[in-house]
Parts: sequence; structure tokens; C-alpha cells
Amino acid sequence: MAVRTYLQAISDGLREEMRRDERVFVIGEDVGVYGGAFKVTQGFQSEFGPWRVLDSPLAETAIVGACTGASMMGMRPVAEMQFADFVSCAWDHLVTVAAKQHYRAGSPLPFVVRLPSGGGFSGGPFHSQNPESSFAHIPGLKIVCPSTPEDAKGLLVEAIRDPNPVLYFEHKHLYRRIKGEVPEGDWTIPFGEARVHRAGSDLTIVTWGAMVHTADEAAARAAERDGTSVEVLDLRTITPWDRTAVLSSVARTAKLLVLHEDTRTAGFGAEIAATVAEEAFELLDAPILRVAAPDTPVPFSPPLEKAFIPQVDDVLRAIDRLASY
Amino acid sequence: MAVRTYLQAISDGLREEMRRDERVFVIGEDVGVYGGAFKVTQGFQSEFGPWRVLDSPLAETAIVGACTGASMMGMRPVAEMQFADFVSCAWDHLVTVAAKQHYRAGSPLPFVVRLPSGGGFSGGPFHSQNPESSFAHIPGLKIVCPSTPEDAKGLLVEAIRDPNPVLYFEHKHLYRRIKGEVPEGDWTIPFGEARVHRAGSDLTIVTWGAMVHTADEAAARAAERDGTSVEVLDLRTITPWDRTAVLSSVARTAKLLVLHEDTRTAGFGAEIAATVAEEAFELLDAPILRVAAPDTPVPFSPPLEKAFIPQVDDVLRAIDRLASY
Amino acid sequence: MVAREAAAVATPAEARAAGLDQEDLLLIYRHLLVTRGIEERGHILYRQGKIPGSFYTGRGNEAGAVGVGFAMGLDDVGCPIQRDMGVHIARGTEPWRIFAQYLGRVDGFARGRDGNVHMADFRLGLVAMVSHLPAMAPVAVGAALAFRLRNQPRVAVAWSGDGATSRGDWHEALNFAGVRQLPVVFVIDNNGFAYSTPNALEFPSGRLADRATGYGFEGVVVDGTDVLAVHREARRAIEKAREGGGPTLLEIVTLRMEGHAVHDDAFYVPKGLHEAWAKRDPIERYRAFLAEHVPGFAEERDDAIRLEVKQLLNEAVRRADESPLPDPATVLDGVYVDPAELDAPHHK
Amino acid sequence: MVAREAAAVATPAEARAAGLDQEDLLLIYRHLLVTRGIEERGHILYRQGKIPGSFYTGRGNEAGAVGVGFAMGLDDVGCPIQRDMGVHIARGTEPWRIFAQYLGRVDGFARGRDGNVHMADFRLGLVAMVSHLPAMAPVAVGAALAFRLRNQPRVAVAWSGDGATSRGDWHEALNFAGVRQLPVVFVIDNNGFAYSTPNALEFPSGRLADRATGYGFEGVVVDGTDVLAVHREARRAIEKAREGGGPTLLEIVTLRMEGHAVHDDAFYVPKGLHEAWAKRDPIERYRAFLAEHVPGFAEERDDAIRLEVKQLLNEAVRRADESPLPDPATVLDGVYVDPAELDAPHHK
Ligand SMILES: Cc1ncc(C[n+]2csc(CCOP(=O)(O)OP(=O)(O)O)c2C)c(N)n1
Ligand SMILES: Cc1ncc(C[n+]2csc(CCOP(=O)(O)OP(=O)(O)O)c2C)c(N)n1
Ligand SMILES: [Mg+2]
Ligand SMILES: [Mg+2]
Repeated sequence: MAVRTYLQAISDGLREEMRRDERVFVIGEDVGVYGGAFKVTQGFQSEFGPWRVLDSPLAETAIVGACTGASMMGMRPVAEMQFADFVSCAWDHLVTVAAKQHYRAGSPLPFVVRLPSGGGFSGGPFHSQNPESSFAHIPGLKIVCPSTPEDAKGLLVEAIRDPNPVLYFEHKHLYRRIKGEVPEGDWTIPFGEARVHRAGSDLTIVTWGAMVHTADEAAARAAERDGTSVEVLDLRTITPWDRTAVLSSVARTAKLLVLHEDTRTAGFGAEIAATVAEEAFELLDAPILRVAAPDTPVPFSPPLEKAFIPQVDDVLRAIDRLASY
Repeated sequence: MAVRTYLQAISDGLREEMRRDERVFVIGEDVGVYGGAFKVTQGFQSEFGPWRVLDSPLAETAIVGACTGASMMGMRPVAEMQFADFVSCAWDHLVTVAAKQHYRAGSPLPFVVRLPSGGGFSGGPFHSQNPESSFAHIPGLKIVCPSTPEDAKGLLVEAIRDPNPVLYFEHKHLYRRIKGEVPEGDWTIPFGEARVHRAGSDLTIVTWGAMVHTADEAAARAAERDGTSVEVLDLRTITPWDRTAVLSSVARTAKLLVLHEDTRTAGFGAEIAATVAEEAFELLDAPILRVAAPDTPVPFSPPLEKAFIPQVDDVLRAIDRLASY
Repeated sequence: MVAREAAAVATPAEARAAGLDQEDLLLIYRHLLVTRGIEERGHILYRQGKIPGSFYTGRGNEAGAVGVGFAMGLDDVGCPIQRDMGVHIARGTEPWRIFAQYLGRVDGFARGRDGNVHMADFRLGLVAMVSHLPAMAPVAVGAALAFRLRNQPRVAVAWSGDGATSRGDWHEALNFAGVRQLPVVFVIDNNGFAYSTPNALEFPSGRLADRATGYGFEGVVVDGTDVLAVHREARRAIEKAREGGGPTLLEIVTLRMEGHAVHDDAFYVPKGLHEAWAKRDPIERYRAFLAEHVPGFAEERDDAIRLEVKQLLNEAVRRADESPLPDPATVLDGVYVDPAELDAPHHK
Repeated sequence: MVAREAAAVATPAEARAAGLDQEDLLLIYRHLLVTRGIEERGHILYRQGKIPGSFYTGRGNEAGAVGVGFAMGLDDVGCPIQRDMGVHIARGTEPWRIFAQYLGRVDGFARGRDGNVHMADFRLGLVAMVSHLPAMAPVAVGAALAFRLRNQPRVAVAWSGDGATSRGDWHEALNFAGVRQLPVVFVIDNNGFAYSTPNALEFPSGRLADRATGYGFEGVVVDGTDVLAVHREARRAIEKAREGGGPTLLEIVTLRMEGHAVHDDAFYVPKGLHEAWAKRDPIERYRAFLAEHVPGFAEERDDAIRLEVKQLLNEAVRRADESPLPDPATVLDGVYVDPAELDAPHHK
């Protein structure tokens, strides 16, 4: 196993799939000569040529629509949104055409949209969003949100091989910050299996993406401070999501905190809380808490952005509330 | 008070506001000569002329974008989507520009988008949807879902006078089916105030739109059958939503059922359930149940559509589960 | 006008030059009759309350649709829309399955999950439209991109109404196809109206086909009541695309002989237009052509074909009606793909 | 080419014919210097780590932006974009507030809620852009519709980059404005690139301005290094729109003298292009024009203006730096509108 950054792991997974399967191609703005805004496809065009690493016009519906059409014809397209935020420009295509085509017409659409998402570096309202919750409400799409290099590679390869449209949210703030061992060669992780990022017994935090690391730090501090034992469960995929893992962790801890970077109201955290409130009512010893961003656009200025994105201290406060309940 | 259909009440409210305030104008596909696909603006063009009742090209972003620009300049546009489903084509504009412009730039955008929504008549996957949950996650938009003629008028007038972008979901299946007394003349209903559609003491159903009538029928049958007393709370507006009313009803009944016509996963029902699971944990005597459509596109064929849209029997089953808990 | 205006096809020799022999000419006639016949029957079934939802026809557009559908090669792919029943027929779609679709039965192409002409037989290279117009245009471009990536001599065809050209998807599709000179043909069924909205309120004056130059390819305008002219122009455009010549924008000036849908009496259409259009019925025009040029047509072939079509449709309705309604227990099936499907033979 | 190619402005007499007296000429010069100066200072502040996020400049596009901004009337409205600092300056935006914006301070136009040039002083008729391009084009059309509905002699201006014209919003905006002949001018800052993507991969060959005919109005191409020619053409287009003549598409052929943003060294730009562009610097070009035509300019006015601008910018940076960072407790403020705001004077 080699130590790779989160970003390198994504690059590796994509490159290896392109070498393995000539149906895989990449399409997006500036993915070619430039190698993508974040350099995930750096060097790809020289290896695979200008058609398999295709610089598109600035037109997200054309990009994702091309994925639908090409995948319908048996290709395995991987689109890059320059920032996840711009997927809003392909919303109609994704929810109207891609998500519903198999149910209506039986055509598999094996494509992936890569979405550099998340905040933490003053990207402002349009370069920091986490739009996974909006799509999680749409039947027919799959949604992936890896938090570690290992998962990033394994889930990307799985996504490319999956016969459905998959939205792959890669958190920009993890790109170069998070390193870890990544299996070399063929390596996939099945969708719908949460990962125990940290085992614990007093309460459960369910989260995904960059917040896994925030939760982990909060859990470490809680343990250090007073021995509170927090389990951190990384969902890894939002659609499908691992209800069994969440319910069985809650069965042990009896307390649940749901944490996400996206805004609170009608965020995907609500679905997790609602499911547990329905299916594990008897097991709960405390209210289900949610820690999430407040209901505003992502603000630009550092003090505001810090107040917006859930911080370790915010999580610690919620841990305390639950622990002392 | 005059007895009006739900559809007439909408027409009345809009016509009266146009007479009262010359800044109000209507824009949409076929709203002019044709009077709109559902005839809500029938006769409007002869009264107000072809510019104040403006037939647009088939271009939802142009329509809603025009509302943003015109409202920024002080007008009070009311757009009609031919079907709520087509608002997906203006998603980017609504969430990226309209929802965020005031937070970022301080410009009020007093406009309304009217959205004929909902199923029940074999409209199929693209003429039956209830997209309010998707928008409920977006800070900056207001969301209205009236269930009675009285509310339909009062909330539409309120929406037109509101200084924010308002999505007004009018349920097509109520248009001509639901009649009721409607106050004549100036009549508004403030946003964020739920309405007790039926008082009860054994359990609370929180719902909105056409499902208010489904809930009411189920409640009537439950009462008749075995005296179970069900409270039906009509949220009327989703953003803002009346947490106080929901929490205080649950404080009395200790049991909650959330019902909506939209699909279940990450629907707005999850937000209500999650909020109650957090804020009223101690008050609950039973799991919070959700009854909603299954996670599929809206199917066309009558037996499938019936299996999709929550029916009185589905609600009754949930009432029984809660009542016997 | 920048776009080229296509001439009429006036003789069988001209049709022959476009690759059509006499059997083809009669087959096209049959397709026209089947197309109209299906929609007429559907209309009756709808009035009888047997078809759920609403009902649309492409009456007046049969020649436009059949003309293009007939010009497509076996491995070509198309995304026809609401007035394009003729494309399905010309490609070989089984009529009984169309009725099953209308009726919401399991043998409809959407297996009851979608209705109307929101359907396609994918094995025939056709893609089921969504309502949102013209959302399938970028999909056709994606199919063309796949062909280009694999160096396959295949072409994609994307239809749009006149009204639908106002939407962003149409622009993104044409621009992308133009930049990459992909093998795709964009067809506009310009029937003068988008629901009640006339051309003049949809786009600025001039022909839509003129926009092609802005996208780096040729625009052609053709009379949609002349099935052979439509066929010739579609064939040219398709073969040009197949040979690497890039896209074409083919504007078919066609008729909407009925309202937008069955509930619409089209009161807003200028007085006399329907009457004028009735005189230009594309099927009557073609029948007259055949009567003039095909020996024995007026005397017997015409009747024989009509009878055959009538029987076909009777049988199709009967068979469709035997198809069961879907089982409500299956409502959840098919939201996601079973991986095994991916390697099914229809998926090339 | 269908679009009209605008001639250069070579003499003060020609500028006078376009409504500019000598004071205007010098004011334009000052605007150009302030525009570039703000971005140069910003760049330094960014390198010093004082500006959060990323940083973009419009170096090379100052003349295009100032030329149009200067041509707008007092009550006109505009939606400038990422290379259009000159529009803000020409309209009278206070530089210190721009620095406060860059620095994420409460006196920035976005009050710290947004950064960069995602800002505008709405009281000057400017609308703050969003990132998503060209999402403000339909907004400008909506403003123009408001003017038309109220019969006000006002015009809206919508900017877009060359790359952004590929998106659907642009098409929907132009088509709608064309159908209704609204008082709006569409400007394209065509600097040859969208990030790393050259024109050739964004749109098929030809000039973007040629697309105007497809939308029912005139296209004009103008050299963006000639501030006076840009001004003259913008003024013509704006006054035409004001008089009911409908939209114009004005393609400004401009330069992107730096990378897409500060992190981008633009390695992908063809060799020699930056050097060639440096020789065509629009500010140098204009300075030479003034030196030739305005008595005393080279001798003293130039230096005096430069000094004045330098002091202005020093003072602006200083004042901006005094503006506080926003209080985190205010993060929730302003998501929704306080109804009282609606009748505030700036909201006309
Ligand atoms: C994006 C979108 N908006 C609105 C509609 C509703 N609608 C259905 S058909 C139609 C008119 C379409 O006109 P045109 O494209 O000319 O096709 P035609 O029906 O005339 O063949 C409209 C507005 C739609 N289907 N899609
Ligand atoms: C809808 C959308 N997609 C992607 C981006 C990311 N992006 C920012 S600027 C840019 C290039 C824009 O090119 P152009 O329109 O030519 O403007 P320029 O930057 O050259 O002035 C891109 C792709 C965006 N802002 N909006
Ligand atoms: Mg039409
Ligand atoms: Mg550019």
C-alpha cells in the first residue's frame, strides 16, 4: 500500500479505470490541457488523448446530458463539475432525465459526475456548497461522499462500474490535507456500507465527508477530557445509506448525533434522525441532535464562514449535551 | 363570503392584486390568450393587456429570471409554471440567484412563482410531482402549499406582497374538486401559521396540500370506527413552518404522524420528524411515523399511481399503529 | 434567410435518386397510415375513457416524422418527441405495444410507469422522451459523442418543437455538437405553435434554421407536407454526419392539425388556418403523388394497404387490451438497475 | 461575418461626435487607472495573505469595461461580471468599499457574505453577479422588461464572457429579449479563453456577435483595446435600445493579460500571446492617444492624474482596512427581507 493524498487517490482510481476499460472517458471544463481546476486529471490528456479527456464548453447540461447519451450507448463517462456548486445548472437534466430513465424506459445509465464540494477556505456562496442533500431526495441517483483516500479510490472505482448515475462528492478541503494508505490496483468498496471510523459506546455520531474528521477530533477531545466514548460512523454513501449500521450503533449507544456540513433544514441529517425516531424509538435515551450549518448561503468572510461550518467545538457541545442527558 | 373553488380562489386573489397594484404582472407559457393551462388567468389578458399578462417563450429560466430582474426594479411579478414539474428547469436560477441575492447583495426580490403540482389523475412522472421538499432545503425561498380555497386566496395575496421570492404550490387535484367559502376583497394569511384542520386528542397528523383532505378523511373514519381522535394540522406554509403549532399539538397528543404526497426519503416530512425528535423527545409516547410516497418517479398507470400516492387506507393503517402503541 | 430551402420532390425519379424504390414508396405510405391510424384509434380510446391522463397526436406531422425515421440507418439512434409517432412506426415499433403504452399496461414500453408517447423501443435505437422539452437534445449529442469516440459510422437524431428551441438545453446541445462536429442531426418540427403560443411570440422573426450558422453548421428548411422531400433532406443530413461532415439543423415546416392535446380546441388559432391546413394534409398529398406515379395504386394497392393497416390496428388494439395492468406491488421495481442488465444484448 | 465590425476612434473629433468632451476623455483615463490600480493593489494584498479565497483581475479588459460603463445613462442598470471592474469604477463605485469587499469586511458591498468582484453598488444601478455564468443575463432582461412595462426610458446591460455564452441561460435571455424587443444590450467580453479553454473549443468558428441575427437584432464587434470605440458602440446600442430599437449584441474583442485567477500561470496560452498582448495594452494605447491629442497631457496632466489615483488608492486601502470583519453572531442576518426595506429609496 502506498501513502496517497485524498486527491491522488481519486486520480489513481480514475486513471486505473481508464486504463482497464476503454469505455471510460472524462468530460468537463478544463479537464484536458489544464488537468482540471484541482488537477485531478493532470497528465490524463497526454496519456489518453483529447477525446477521452475532453474539454467541454462551459455548459453543465451539455456535459451531463452527454454522459446520459454516451452511457446509454454503452460508454462509461465520468464528468467533472468544476465545482460541485455548478451542478445546479444540470439539476433538471439529472432529476428529470437521468434519475428517471431507467424506471420509465429501462435504460441503464452508467455514468459518474465528480463534484468537488465543501467549504473551509473562503470560497464563498458558490464555491463551497455541499449539495448532496438536494439530490438525496431524488430516487434514481446514487450519492457518494468519501472521507479518506482509501474510500475515495474504492468508491470512485465502484461508482464507475455501477450501472446507475452516480454523484461522487469529493471534498475539496480534504484534497491535499488528508493522506493515508491506499490499496494499489483493483480496489472497490460496495455502496451502502458505513464504516466505523472510531468505535465508541456512549453515543453515536453519524456523518460523512469532511465532517468525519471534525467528528473524530471532537471525539478524541471528549475521550481525553472526561473519557466519553464516542462512536463515529462514516456513512460513505448517502444513497444508498446504511440504516442497519446506524440502527445497530444506536442500539448500543442509545444516543445519536447527526452531523453534516450542509445546511440544517431538510438536510439529509433530517432523514437519518427521522428514520431513527421511527425505527429505534424504544432504544433512545436522549433526543436526537443535529449539528449542521445554519440556514444561510455559505458566507465568504472567515469569521462568518467559521460560524457557518460546524466546528469541533460545536460538536463537542452537542456531545456534552447528549452525554449529560 | 362567496363559495369558490380552489382554482377560482387563486384566480380571484391574483386578479384583485393586479387591480390593486399596478406593479403586479403575470408571466408564463400560455397565460395570455389561452388563460393558462388550467385557466387560472382566463380573461386576464383582456382586462390587463398583453404586457401585464405576458405569454413567454417556452423557457423557464427566462421566465423566473425575468421575475428576479423585474422585481429587483420594483415590480411584483407572478410567474406561472405550466406544471410545477417544469420548475426544475429554473432550479439553478432560483437557488443560485434568487434565493441568495438578498443575503449577498441586499436586494429584495418580491416575486411569486405559481406551481400547479401534485398527482392523482395519471399525469405520469412529469406532470404530477410535488417538488416543495427540494426547495425547502434552500435558504432564501419561501414555500406555500394551500389546501383550501380560503387559504389559497389569502396565502397568494400574502405571497404577492411578501418581499421575498415565494414558491406557491397549488395542488391541481384540488382545483375544481374543493370548494369553500372565501372572504371577498382584501384577505391575507400570514406565513408560518399552521391551521388546525380538525381538532383531536389521541394523535397528531401534520400535513399540507392535498394530503390535508386525505388525512381528514382518514381521521373521520378512525373517529367513526372506534372513536380515535385525530388532530389534523395543516402547515399551509413549509418555509417558514410553524414549529410551535406542531410541538404544542404533540405536547397534547404525544403521538405524531407526518404525511406528504412527495416521496419519502429526505422529503420535508423528515425535517418535521427530526425537529420533533430533537425538541419534544420527552413528550413522545410512540415512534414518529411518516406516510409518504415511495422513492420512485410518479408512475402513470392507475394501479401504480394509487400505490404511489398515499391513500386514506395507508393513513388509517398508520393511525392504527400509533393508536395502539 | 441563410438556411437552404429544400425543393419539393415531384417525381419518382427524384425519389429514386434519394434511394427509394417503388416498394419503399409504398412502405412509406403504409407507415403514414399506421401513424395516423394509431393516433386516431388512440383518440377514440381516450374519448371512451380507456386511456388515462391526457392525449396528444401528431396529426399533420406524419410526413415529417416518417420522412426522417425512414432515412435513418439501422444502427442510428433517435430521440423523437410528442408529434413524432411516425418515427416510431418507420423504425418498426409494434403498434400493439404503443396501445399498451397508451392504456398503461405492462406491455407498454414504459410498463405503465409512463404514458402517452413518452416511450420508445430502445432495441430499435429509439430513446424515450421526457416531458421537459427539449431535454433529450443533449442526450442525442451524448450518443453522437459515443459514436465519435468509438469511430462508429452511426448518427444520432434529436427532435425538438419550435417552442422548445427557446430553452437553454437546445442551445447547449447545438453548440457542443457544433464545436466537436459530432454526427448528429437536429430536427425541428415547426408546426407554428407551442401550445397556444404562435411562432411570433416564441422567437424573433426569421427561420429557426438560420440559427445553424451560429453553431457552425448548415440549416435546411423543408416542407413537412412533402414526405419525400423530408426524407431526401434527412438522408442527406444523416449521411453527411455519418461521413464526418458534422451536424445539420433541419427545420420541418409542418402542421398541427389538431389542438395541443385532446382537451384543447385551439380557439386561438387564426381563423381559417385549420381549413387551409386540412387542404394540405400530408397524407392526402402523398396519396395523390402515388396515384399519379405508381401504376395500379389508385385502383387497388391503396385499398389493399388501407385494409391491411385497418386489420393490423384492430389486432393491435385487441392484443394491447389483453395486456394486464401493472401489479401495484411492483411500484418500486426498476428505480435502480440490476447490474446484470448492463450486459443485456440491447445495450450496445 | 454578419455582424458589423466597428471602426476605431482615431481623433478627438470622433470622440466628440460620440458625446465626449476633453474632460470626459481625461475622466475615462482616470477610470482606467483606478480600475487597474484597484486590481493591482488587490493582487498585492492577496499575495500578502490579506484577501481570503481566490483573486481574479480583468487586466486587459479595462477599456472594454470602462467604455461601456461610461456610456450608460444615470438610470440605466447593469450586471457586470468578473473582468468588469471598470464598469463599477465608471459608474462611480467607491474604491475603498471594493477593498473592503476583497478583504471580507462589513463595508464591502456583500458585508462579508460574498467576496471578490461578486459585488455591486445597487444605488448606482449595478447588480451583484453570482459565480454561475451567465446567470445574470436573464436578470438584466427582467430589468429591461420592468422598464418596458413602466414605459421608462431606461436600459439594462448584461455582460457575459465568451465561455459563458455556451450556457443555456444566455440563449434564453437573448431569445426572450429578441422576441419582445426589450431595452437591453448584451455585451460579450471575448478575451479568447474560458479559463484554459480557447475559443475554438467553446463555440464553432466565426464571431459570437454573428449569433445576434438569430435572435432578431444586430451584432457588433469592437476592438476592446480601443476604449473610445467601445464607448461609441456601447452608446449607440444603449441609445438605440432606449428609443425602442431593441437589443444589440456587442462583442468586445479583449485581452486576458493574466491567468484565469492568481493561481493560474496560463501555461496553456500559445507562446508569445502574452507578449503580443502586452504590446496592445489598452491603457497604454489610450495614453498614447491622449498624449497625441490633449495639449499638456504628456507634460503634466498624466502625472497629476496618476498621483491623484495613487493617493486615492492609498487612502482607499487604508480606509478599507479600518472596516471591521463581520461579527459571527450576524451570520443568520439577511437571508430573508425585512418588509420595511422594500420601500427604501434605493429600491426603485
Ligand atoms: C420545459 C418545459 N416547459 C413546459 C412544458 C409544457 N409544454 C408541453 S408541450 C408545450 C408546447 C411545446 O411546443 P413545441 O416545442 O412547439 O412543440 P409542439 O407541441 O408544438 O409540437 C409546452 C409548453 C414542457 N413540456 N417542457
Ligand atoms: C455555470 C458555471 N460553470 C463553471 C464556472 C467556473 N468558471 C468560472 S470562470 C470560468 C471561465 C469563464 O470564461 P468566460 O466566460 O470566457 O469568462 P472569462 O473568465 O474569460 O472572463 C469558469 C469555467 C462558472 N463560473 N459557472
Ligand atoms: Mg410547435
Ligand atoms: Mg473569456
